[in-house]
Amino acid sequence: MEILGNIIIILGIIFMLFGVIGIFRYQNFFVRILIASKIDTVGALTVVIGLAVKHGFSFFSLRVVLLLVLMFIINPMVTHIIARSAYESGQNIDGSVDDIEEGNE
Amino acid sequence: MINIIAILMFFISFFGLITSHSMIKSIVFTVLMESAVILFFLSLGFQSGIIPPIGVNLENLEHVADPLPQALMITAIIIGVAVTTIKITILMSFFRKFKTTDWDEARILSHHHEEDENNND
Amino acid sequence: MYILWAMLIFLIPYLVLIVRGPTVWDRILGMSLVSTKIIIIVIIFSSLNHLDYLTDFAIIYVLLGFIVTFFITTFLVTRKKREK
Amino acid sequence: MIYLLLVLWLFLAFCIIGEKRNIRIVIYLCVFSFISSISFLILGSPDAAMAEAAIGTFTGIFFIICFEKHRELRFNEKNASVFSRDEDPPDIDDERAVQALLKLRKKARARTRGKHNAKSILQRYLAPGLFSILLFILFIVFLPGGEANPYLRNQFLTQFSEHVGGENAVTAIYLAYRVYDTLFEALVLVIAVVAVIHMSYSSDILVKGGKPSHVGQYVVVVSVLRVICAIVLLFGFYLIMNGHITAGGGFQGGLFIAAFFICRYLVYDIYDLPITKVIRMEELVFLSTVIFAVLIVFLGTINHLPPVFHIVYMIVMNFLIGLKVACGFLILFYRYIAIERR
Repeated sequence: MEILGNIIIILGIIFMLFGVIGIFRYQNFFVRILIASKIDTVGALTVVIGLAVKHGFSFFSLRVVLLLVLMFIINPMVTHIIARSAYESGQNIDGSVDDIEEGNE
Repeated sequence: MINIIAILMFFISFFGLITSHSMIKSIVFTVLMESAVILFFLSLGFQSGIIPPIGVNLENLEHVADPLPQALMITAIIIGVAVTTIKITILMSFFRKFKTTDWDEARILSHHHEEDENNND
Repeated sequence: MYILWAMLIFLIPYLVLIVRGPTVWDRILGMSLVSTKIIIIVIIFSSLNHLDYLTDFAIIYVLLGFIVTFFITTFLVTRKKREK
Repeated sequence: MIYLLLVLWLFLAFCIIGEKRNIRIVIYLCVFSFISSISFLILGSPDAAMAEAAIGTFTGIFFIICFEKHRELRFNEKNASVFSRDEDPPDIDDERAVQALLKLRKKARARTRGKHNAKSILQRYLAPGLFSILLFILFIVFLPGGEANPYLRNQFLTQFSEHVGGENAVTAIYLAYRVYDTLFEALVLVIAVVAVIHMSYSSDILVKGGKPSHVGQYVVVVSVLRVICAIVLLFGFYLIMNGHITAGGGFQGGLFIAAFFICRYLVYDIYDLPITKVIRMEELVFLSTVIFAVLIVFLGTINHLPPVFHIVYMIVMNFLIGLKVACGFLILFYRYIAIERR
């Protein structure tokens, strides 16, 4: 059980590593957020599942499963609202920057 | 060691507070100073492997964190955010009146404003 | 224990993303990523020290991170609409 | 481990010093409060960490409302010299006076620009920097060293269970040993609410109507948020009810109940709560908190009660404080959203 859990956790860390490389590799924002969603959902969920498996059947893993359900609902939604609001406020798909920040002087 | 970091943080935000042009940044730095003070109080008696003071039979009292500063700091956090809201309200009223959030401009503008009022009288 | 250090080291590129990122959306994305990493750090911390009640914190960070991100993005979108 | 987190913490503070754009400052502030919260947790104080996380959220929300209004006002000013139509005229409602103020401001801006250049770097940054470093060194030198006296800590840790009951020493301290701190904190919150109501721009307490914020457009997100709403409210009540057993308590649960109303605002995009009734309710809850604490703790009744009633006292007190904090933050949030966002 312990070895299985460790394997799953290492798999999740590898997912996150790919995400980190991808964030700094691409220039377009929408490509970057596509890759970052992999970290946010797949990587995090895999690590949490690995921890639950590592602990076996206990009260702790029950709570972790509750957290897993919440993360499964919320994390894709966070990525979705960021991408959608970026699109709606004029971020171009082809990668040119249209920043809406402004200084306070 | 942690208390030295907290004091360093306090003076970094102090530096930011007195050098910033904008009033908004000054308010942000007061928030930062607050969390530095909270960290200083919470780090009293820290050692590695410390556990929170929760549970009926706390064995081995050496490794339990001090509960008194924590109880004080919870009230400090809530008071801090209450004061921050008042600061933001004052800032917005000031901005409505003088249309600026820069310290230097505000000084000149309020000076002129007082002169005008005196002249009107 | 190794995974705790891995998560802590993963925090650094995200902070770089927050500070450097060319658009404001990159910064918001970095914020949500940092909150996810912190959730995992809390779970590992509670499992290492056998403190079960600390998993409440993970739920707190999930909910609060979602609310903050939604609030900021909503305000940014409405700002753009209002100015049009 | 904690040192790496604290180095990141200092790094974020340096970023805020060098940053000029408001929205970035809000994002840095949110990340800053997340990192300080996890540092508090590792330092062994879950209650303070929980309060800090919730407070970081609320501070970020208040700041972003304020910045949006700030930016909108500046935008209106840039496009048209008159103020926007759907807001009340400011204190000076004569348009000529407004024009005069704007001209004066332009003059002031020109003067300060000259001043910024004229002021040397020495005066602007080096002298405050040296002053800060000097104060830092003074603090380090005169820092009290030596072992802390663990007498009070051991006293609290060994005896809170029989004196007060419950399993959380922090809750026992702020509900029984040091209630006056809690009462003072509730009083400060009442004063803050009153101050915000009376110092903010509009004079009427209840605001009807207002601009719609187009929140209801994300159908997917809103339907998820409806589920999350219920979880937030349930979690707030869980934190209040379990405050004496695990981490949590009145403050944190109250903040979560206020967060439920923020979610409600985000879902339905309305601010139609009867704020005057909420204010009246806050006053009543504050009074009952004070009376309850005086009756049970200050008169010494708690020493004669059987241990079961100690638990009842803690739950009721946590519930009252939670209601108080929830009402306070609800009023603050609605005040900001209704007044500053009109």
